[in-house]
Amino acid sequence: MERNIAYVALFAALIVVLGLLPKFNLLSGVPITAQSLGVMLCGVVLGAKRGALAVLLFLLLVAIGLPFLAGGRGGIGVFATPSVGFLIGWPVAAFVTGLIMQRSAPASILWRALVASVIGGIVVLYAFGIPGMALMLEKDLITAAGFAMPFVPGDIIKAVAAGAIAQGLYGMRPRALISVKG
Amino acid sequence: MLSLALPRVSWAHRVPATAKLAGLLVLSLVLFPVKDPIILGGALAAVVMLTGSLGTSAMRQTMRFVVPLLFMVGLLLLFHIVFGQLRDGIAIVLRLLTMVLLANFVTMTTALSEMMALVEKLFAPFAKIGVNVRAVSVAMGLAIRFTPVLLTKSGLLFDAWRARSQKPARWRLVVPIGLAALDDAEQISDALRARGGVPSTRRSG
Amino acid sequence: MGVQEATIRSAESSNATEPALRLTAVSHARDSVGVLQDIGLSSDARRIGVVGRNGSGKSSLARLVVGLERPDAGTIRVFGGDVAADRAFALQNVGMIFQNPDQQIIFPTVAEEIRFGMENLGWDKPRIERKTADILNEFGAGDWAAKPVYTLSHGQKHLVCLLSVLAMEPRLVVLDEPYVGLDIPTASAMRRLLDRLSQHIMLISHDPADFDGFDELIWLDEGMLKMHGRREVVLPAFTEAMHRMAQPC
Amino acid sequence: MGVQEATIRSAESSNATEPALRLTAVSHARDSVGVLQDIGLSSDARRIGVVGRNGSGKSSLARLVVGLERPDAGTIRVFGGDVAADRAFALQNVGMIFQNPDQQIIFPTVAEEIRFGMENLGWDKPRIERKTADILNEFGAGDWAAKPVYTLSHGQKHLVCLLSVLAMEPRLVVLDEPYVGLDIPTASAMRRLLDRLSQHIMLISHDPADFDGFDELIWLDEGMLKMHGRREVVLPAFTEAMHRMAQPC
Ligand SMILES: Nc1ncnc2c1ncn2[C@@H]1O[C@H](COP(=O)(O)OP(=O)(O)OP(=O)(O)O)[C@@H](O)[C@H]1O
Ligand SMILES: Nc1ncnc2c1ncn2[C@@H]1O[C@H](COP(=O)(O)OP(=O)(O)OP(=O)(O)O)[C@@H](O)[C@H]1O
Ligand SMILES: O=C(O)CCCC[C@@H]1SC[C@@H]2NC(=O)N[C@@H]21
Ligand SMILES: [Mg+2]
Ligand SMILES: [Mg+2]
Repeated sequence: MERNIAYVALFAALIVVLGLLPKFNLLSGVPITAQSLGVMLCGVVLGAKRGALAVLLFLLLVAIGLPFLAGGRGGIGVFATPSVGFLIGWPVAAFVTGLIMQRSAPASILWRALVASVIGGIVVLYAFGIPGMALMLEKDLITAAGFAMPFVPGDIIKAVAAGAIAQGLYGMRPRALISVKG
Repeated sequence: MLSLALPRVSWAHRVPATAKLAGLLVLSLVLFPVKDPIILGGALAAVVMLTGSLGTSAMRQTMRFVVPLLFMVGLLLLFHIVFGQLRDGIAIVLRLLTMVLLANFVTMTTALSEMMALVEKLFAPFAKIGVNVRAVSVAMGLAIRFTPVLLTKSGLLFDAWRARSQKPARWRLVVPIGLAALDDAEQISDALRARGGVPSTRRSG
Repeated sequence: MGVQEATIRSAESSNATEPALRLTAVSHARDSVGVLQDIGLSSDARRIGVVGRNGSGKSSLARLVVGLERPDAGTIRVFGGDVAADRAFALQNVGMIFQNPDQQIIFPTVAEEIRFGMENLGWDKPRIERKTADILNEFGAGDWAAKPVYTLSHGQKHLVCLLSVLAMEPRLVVLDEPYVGLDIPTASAMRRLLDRLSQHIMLISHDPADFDGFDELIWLDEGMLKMHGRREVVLPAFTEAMHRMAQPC
Repeated sequence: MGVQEATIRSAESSNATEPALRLTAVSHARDSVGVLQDIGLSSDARRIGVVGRNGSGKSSLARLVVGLERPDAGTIRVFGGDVAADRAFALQNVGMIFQNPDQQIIFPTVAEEIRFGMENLGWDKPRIERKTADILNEFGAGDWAAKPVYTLSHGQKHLVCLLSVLAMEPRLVVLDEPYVGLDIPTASAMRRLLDRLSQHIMLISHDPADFDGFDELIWLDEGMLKMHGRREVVLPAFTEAMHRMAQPC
């Protein structure tokens, strides 16, 4: 129990720290940010349930007014911006990423984490993020999907990073990946 | 820990957090179907005045939050002008800014402790279906605690690297830092448990 | 002060005839590496020291005594209670100070840190507030309550750790190398503070001088109980063995 | 063994007439809190100790001496070189053992950890391999090369930290409380090991006994230089002051 709480809190803090890296503002008002790498890592390292809880904890801290989104933003206001779909999608993305990590065949850790991050942290996440932008900017889904295109290269790099980090952790200490042991 | 709440107490700080949040919810539902730029413009003006009533430091803090959005707003308007839908564009932009500013107003005028108390109240009903409210509040505290720890830990390993290398460390330290952080979480969970930790079932006594 | 005050009484309550510490055939492994083998001992001493080389299993023993882990084999009773199974009992009866205060302080301010354990004991709010103020005053830290922990010095953090455990009024306090890294005045202030405590104390240290005034000593060697008995007997044997080992061969 | 072997010579090369350590009006702040004020000293001693209370600035001084930070004011020269500006010079000439080995060890295996510094000095592979094997053998750890670091005990990790710095053959080794948490035989093995080193040594410790055989002592007090001079002079003054402070008032 305490161990789970500590891990969940640690990974929420990891997303906070990744928010200290610079972000890039885009036309859509949704920035390119390193924090979604944190979301992928939550799933990859902690697995589905704990990973999703870590992201939820992070969002809770943001919602009560801590300036933890990239660029020092926070408060309930952020849920009224075009980012809202992505923000709601984050815990789901972590969950799916973790689920794939736990269930995937014993291939190499690098590939499992990479595939899990692409499916959870990109495909599933965009399924929330694009409608969110469409809604907030009153655009159709196609236009909103267009707004999401600039994220793709960065998000693929993040998925590769998540894979490499998972591989590195596993290589140095196999039990560090709680998701793999189940 | 740094929060977005204003340090100074204003009139709005005395309004209970629940009332402010309820007001926010109601207004967002009311404004959502509105398309008339005049009404929306009026709403935005009202929210700006509301923020203004908190003083200049509140205005400055709000601007920091809004400026990145203004960049997007400008481009969005341009986009609509090109497609000949200026009226729609104006309505979208006004509604967005109104909602963001209003939510920001609530956050600024509610102390962190009040928000945390509210979170506990909001979670209380879920206790019956097994949500561990104590776990939520302890986890919030821990996450805030871990943030500087992560930075310090990283700093220490970067120092260890610099003490033996001229080349920048870059990604090579990511995994060692990760392991150090996991060890730290492990130790904290022991410390939690040694002092009662977080009961996994609800306490009866 | 004492357990009598505690409001929640555990099912398996402490037994007056039971010694403070009783281990029977305790063996334990971590990550499937054996760290303790077949430890059996019983002690009612108010001051118990634990000595042994690096990796001999001292910290592992401490974890078992405060019930952080359950031994793989054998039984551990502290004041007659099963500390691993009966956590409510353990909380009221044993407390532990870990070696590094930075790894055990959980909350951002001193008062929050001290309150946490008492909240877990289920005490009511006024009682917790009173106890927090009392214990800070008692140890000359009356104005610390609102202080952020990170502004405290290493020695001051050590004190906060100790107070937050003492506030829970345990009958046995386990300390894992509490003097390490403290300067001479701070270490001696900590030493005087521990001397004053009416509680049972189990202290882990590498420095023989830390056991002045102790009753008994436990000497661990590669996970086994090498010796247990009165300090006057065990300490000379231990230091002699250590210094013999320390000779260049 | 020695600097003569080093293949890369730095632009601002060491100057034979310069003392090992020279600080001129050094002041430094961390997070805008002053930690060192107006330190001026010069020393060519082969064994320099640093003493002072918790928080007096000992570790901060060490960081400046190995060039991890640049002082806010004043200058630091180690063997005549500017260690903060000229990192190549610093790497060849000064090495540091941090207090906690867990905060120093970067790589998963002992051999990787030891090789790292030499790779950064630009040595060729055969030379690195040879040196790694030699130094492990020399210190009785010939079979450690492939060991994962996390399976080592605290004392063993300390030794790995020391070896990975010694492998770089620095002229000055700075050690921040290296004996802390070590058992008696391990501490005395470490002590003998340090005694044997031909290098200059700067040692931080709270235990006066650790300075046996030292030449000079630096005593820091609240960030200021309280005293610097021969051990026979400074150490008695320091211990006397500490024990006076340690009296209950
Ligand atoms: N988490 C762990 N996983 C696996 N082995 C461990 C773990 N912690 C400790 N050990 C091993 O258990 C043994 C006993 O460790 P323990 O920490 O109890 O020793 P100790 O007597 O406290 O030593 P020290 O004086 O260095 O603190 C050691 O061999 C150690 O390597
Ligand atoms: N990263 C930091 N940021 C701000 N202040 C710091 C930092 N590190 C140390 N300090 C402060 O600098 C002062 C000197 O710290 P330093 O670590 O040099 O002391 P020390 O003599 O090594 O103490 P100890 O014996 O406890 O190791 C202390 O007051 C400390 O609080
Ligand atoms: O408002 C924010 O701070 C962030 C919202 C989410 C940004 C999303 S996450 C997926 C995609 N990739 C990015 O780099 N940014 C978006
Ligand atoms: Mg130990
Ligand atoms: Mg220090």
